[in-house]
Amino acid sequence: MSRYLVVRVSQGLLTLLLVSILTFFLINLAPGGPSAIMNFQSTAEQREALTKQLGLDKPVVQRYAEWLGGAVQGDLGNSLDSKQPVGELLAERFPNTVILSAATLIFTLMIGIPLGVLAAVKRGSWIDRLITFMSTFGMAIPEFWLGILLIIFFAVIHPILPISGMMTAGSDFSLVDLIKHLALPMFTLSILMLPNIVRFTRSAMVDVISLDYVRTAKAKGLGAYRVFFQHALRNALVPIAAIVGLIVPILLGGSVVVENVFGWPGMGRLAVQAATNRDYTVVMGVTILVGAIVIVTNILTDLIYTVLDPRIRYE
Amino acid sequence: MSNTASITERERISPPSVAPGKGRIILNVLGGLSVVGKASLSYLVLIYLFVLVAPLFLAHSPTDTDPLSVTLPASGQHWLGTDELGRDELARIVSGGRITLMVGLAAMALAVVLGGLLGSIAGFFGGKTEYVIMRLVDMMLSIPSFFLILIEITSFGNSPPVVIVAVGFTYWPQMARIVHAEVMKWRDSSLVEAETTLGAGPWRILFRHVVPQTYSSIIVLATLGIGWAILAESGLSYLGLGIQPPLASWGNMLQQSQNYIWTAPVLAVYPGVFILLTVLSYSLLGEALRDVLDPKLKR
Amino acid sequence: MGKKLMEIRDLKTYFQTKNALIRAVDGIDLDVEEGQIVCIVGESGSGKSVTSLSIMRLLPGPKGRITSGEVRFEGKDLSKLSEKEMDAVRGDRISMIFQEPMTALNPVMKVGKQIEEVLLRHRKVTKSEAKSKAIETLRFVGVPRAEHIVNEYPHQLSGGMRQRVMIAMAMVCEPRLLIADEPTTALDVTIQIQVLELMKKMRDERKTSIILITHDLGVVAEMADHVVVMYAGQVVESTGADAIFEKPMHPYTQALLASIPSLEEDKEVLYSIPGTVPSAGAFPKGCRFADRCSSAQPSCTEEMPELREVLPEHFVRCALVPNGGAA
Amino acid sequence: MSEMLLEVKGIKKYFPIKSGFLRRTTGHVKAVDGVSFQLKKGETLGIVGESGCGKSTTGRMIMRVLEPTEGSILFEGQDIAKMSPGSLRKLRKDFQMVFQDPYSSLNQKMTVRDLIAEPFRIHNQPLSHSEIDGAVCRLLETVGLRTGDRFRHPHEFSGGQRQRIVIARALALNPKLIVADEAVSALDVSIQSQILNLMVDLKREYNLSYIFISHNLAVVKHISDRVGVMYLGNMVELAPKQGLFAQPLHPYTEALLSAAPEPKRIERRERIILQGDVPSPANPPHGCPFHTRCPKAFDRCAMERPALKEVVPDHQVACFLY
Repeated sequence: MSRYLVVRVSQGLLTLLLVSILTFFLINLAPGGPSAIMNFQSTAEQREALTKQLGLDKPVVQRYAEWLGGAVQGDLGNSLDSKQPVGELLAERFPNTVILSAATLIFTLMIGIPLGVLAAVKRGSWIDRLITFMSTFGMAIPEFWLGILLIIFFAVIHPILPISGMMTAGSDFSLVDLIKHLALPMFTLSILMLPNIVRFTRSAMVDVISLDYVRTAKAKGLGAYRVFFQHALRNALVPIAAIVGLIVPILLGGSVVVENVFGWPGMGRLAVQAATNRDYTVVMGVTILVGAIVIVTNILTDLIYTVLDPRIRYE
Repeated sequence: MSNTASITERERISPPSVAPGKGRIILNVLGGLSVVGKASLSYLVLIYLFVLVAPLFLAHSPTDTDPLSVTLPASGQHWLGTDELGRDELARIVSGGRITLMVGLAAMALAVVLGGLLGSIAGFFGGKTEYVIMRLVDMMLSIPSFFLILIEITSFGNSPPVVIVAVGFTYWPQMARIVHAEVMKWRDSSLVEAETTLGAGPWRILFRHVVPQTYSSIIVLATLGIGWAILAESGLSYLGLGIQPPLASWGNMLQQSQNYIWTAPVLAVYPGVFILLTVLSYSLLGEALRDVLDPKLKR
Repeated sequence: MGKKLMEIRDLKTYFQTKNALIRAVDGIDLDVEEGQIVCIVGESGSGKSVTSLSIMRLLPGPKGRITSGEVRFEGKDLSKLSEKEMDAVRGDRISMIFQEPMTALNPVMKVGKQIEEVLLRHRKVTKSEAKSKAIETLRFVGVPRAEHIVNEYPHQLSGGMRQRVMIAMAMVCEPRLLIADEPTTALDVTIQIQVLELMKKMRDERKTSIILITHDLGVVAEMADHVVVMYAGQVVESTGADAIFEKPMHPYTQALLASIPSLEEDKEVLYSIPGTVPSAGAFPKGCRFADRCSSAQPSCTEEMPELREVLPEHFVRCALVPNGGAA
Repeated sequence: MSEMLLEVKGIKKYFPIKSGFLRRTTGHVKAVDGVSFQLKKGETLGIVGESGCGKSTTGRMIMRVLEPTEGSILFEGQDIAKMSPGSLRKLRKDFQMVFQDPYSSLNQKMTVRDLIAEPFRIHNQPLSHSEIDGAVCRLLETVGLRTGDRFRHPHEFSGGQRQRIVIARALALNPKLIVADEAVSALDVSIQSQILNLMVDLKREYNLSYIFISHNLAVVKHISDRVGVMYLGNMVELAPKQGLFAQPLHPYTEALLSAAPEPKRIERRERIILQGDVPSPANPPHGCPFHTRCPKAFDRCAMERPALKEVVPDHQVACFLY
């Protein structure tokens, strides 16, 4: 088991290394440069000096080696724009993204899994068709547009909820204030997440319900309740656990847009700003962090598997 | 003739038929679509026709600004009103639609070709080839798609071709993963063994016999994927990273409209409705196609 | 002649699909005596499996249902019981084993627990009593190291062992009737004979009646006291096992026996039945075997023959077999 | 003595068991562990055994769908075991295969006509469109299908009819050898006899030789001239069918025959019921592979493996009792 973990973690680190190589070379081999340099007002000499100062005149491979050397010691370099260390920027923004994402994840799992199970059990009925159609519909809504509509509704028509930021400027921290600010972004992100969760759960459950051992359990006279919870749902838990691994990337991607719509000061906003300014050290930092989260989630999902399914044993 | 071979198979198979052509098969598939599927397909055909043909008839150019008639409400002159620079909203919707819809199609075409090719090669040949391709896929999948597009846009700018490549390049790993899994199921199948024993070479077996088995999955996934690509493009453009003004796209129209929600909230509605309807139609069409092409999956 | 344990009369199970009404089981009669092994034999599509699922009321989903008929067992009509009452019968009075022992066992539950839960459901026993009973039953079915096996998961056992576990699970409450649906089809011959012997032991020592569903006439010859031959949803011949093999009367039974190669005798050419089974959505009007039957007359396609008692205890559904059976 | 068509000498197939991140080989599944036999022209050799005995793997190696780990396969004197894929491809028209599940061995997207024409196309035979069509129709008639159905797809046919399509394809290139791997096992008994009879007729008509692989003893007995019995990757007995079925020598063959249920109500000779399961081919027992279940095993059986030797004329057995 522990050997498996070591293997899995080293595999994850390898993937992360590949991610960093891909990202770094994509950014640096592309024409143009960071906006800090490409500023139109600066003279050619100024640009050259800045390029030298930032070390951009060195060969790409050497720069990558230097970046990697720093990264393994926890130094992701400095932002080209604000000159702040990237690590510091991430530490500042990351918790905000976690608040938004975790709240959404808990909320949507609590609603989505029962809905998915219900749809699977009532497969073919009008309830199932309604739930399935609603999730198709939910997936088709552009989340930024939904955000704008919510803003119009709650700011222009009925101004009852704040539409931007995490806290009311100038006031002290209060939980109520945070929840009020959280309401709209969380709702928007939930509309993106729910359909995914409902669908994954439904198809996992449908697979299990039609299996032979559920029929065996019925043939034993166990009664509908025990057949459902002890035999069907218990087995469906394995693929349902996989959902978390599948939706975390969707969640992180979705939060980029939502954070920008509602001015939520998280990583997604940071990423877009950095991309706009071609602030590549920050882009690198965000990508590595996000990649690491996804990889860790995948490893955790695999570990949950071993607990839930005795057939899976990692050597 | 021997006694057994001459036993006529009396199973009721209807009288001799002729070989069905490709066109016939397509018609059969489309005819078998559910009502929802047919409605979605009709909407999509209409919207593509609309954005392609409408400019020939529209009175206004999507780029002509008019400082004297900004954010006008809908009227006989401007059917959907005008935007913050006085441009005709309908003309903008049409020209933005062209970009958005084409980006969606082209990006998916790229993803299908790249993902289908690499996925089927990995799935069929196995071994080191498979290992390398699938590690690459894993890596791509461990960066959430939106961040991947961000990186690509950061690197190569945001002209429409780059946006197409960026979006398509992000979707190919998903395509490759599905095709890989599908093709792998056939790797040790008796279908492959049967063709091998007849003397067919590996490439012939792969492309003539195995890949066609995955067409239904690819078609369904691609249909759903076009919707996803449209969403991705509009999201990017909304963030100011995709299609840049003065070119219109449904996404960047929404970005500008957000600044005018107090004065002209209706501008934020039109492009969104079109995106929603289009993506929804692609999803419903995809699901309807799946029911026809792969009835096993219908539950 | 023994006491009747189960009497099935005119059982019909239809499946409604989008395009057709599938008459999977179309009016069958079947009696099971106490301590008797009744074999239902037929090819795929004959309705033999649907019969067993109908008795147990385990038909899949809303599509399939018992349209008419009755299944009398211990004074009750099973087809009329509520779901709750039926649950009290399943696993306790009647139990069932299936073809695929791999998929029929819950993969994430220990073998012992799967046996114990039957006891806990139907008997007033403590957990430890249930456990020792489970171990005892596993020993009875010939599972070595039973006290270890109870703590293992199904995937850790071989195919033959899994089927023994299924049998242990089915007999732990000492049911009056065991329904076995192709229990040995997935097993190798040397394992098959072990399982068949075990089922005989169960009948001999526990007096359990068995309905054994199979396509294999060899298994029938090995096991049966009474044989019911099914074709296209109907019983075509029903009689004692010796009579079926020594003087089969229905042309289908005769053809079936003539078409199997044998280990004991050399057949130069096998008889082959032309054509295929008619589809259950579109049965012909007359005898369902008529268009494959070598002795069919024009009248056979006109009218459906009745299942008649042509000799004492020998029922045949064929218009061409005269009463007395000397055809 | 007639001409030799196929000579199999000591073929083995070891599948590596890989585990861990680096996919290191940690052991081998010895699916086939040294099997030899010969097949004369016009002869039918049956191979029987239970699941996992290596009978299918043996068939697949002869077809070179699998590459043997060791040993040689001489087809008309040419060793196909080590032949390159390119030169092998030209030779393939001489030996064809019929599979257990005709549904999955046929490309469902193609019409029957295209499926049967495929062998001609693969081997670049210079035939015109109508010549191919004529050949397809002739083949369909030969296997008892209606030529009018040639534009249909496989899913429109019943199981037995699909197996006829597979046979038609195999016949297209006039092969000398057909390996049938559980060719009738998935079929209902009434259909099974149709296909068996067809194969017997075709053998006569086309001068074929068969290797007929099945777990069903009665079927093998019916169709074969000689029969080989396999257990755990080894050929344990090989003899003309009369000898083998009337007087089996190997204790395993004896047990297998006595376990097979006969569709007859007769008092049988005493039944031998083997205990336990077949050992895993990943970890086969030392010595004779059967000694762990053999009712007649003695000390030597656990020590060394008996070789297949002729103890009665033409009757070979691998057992220390003889």
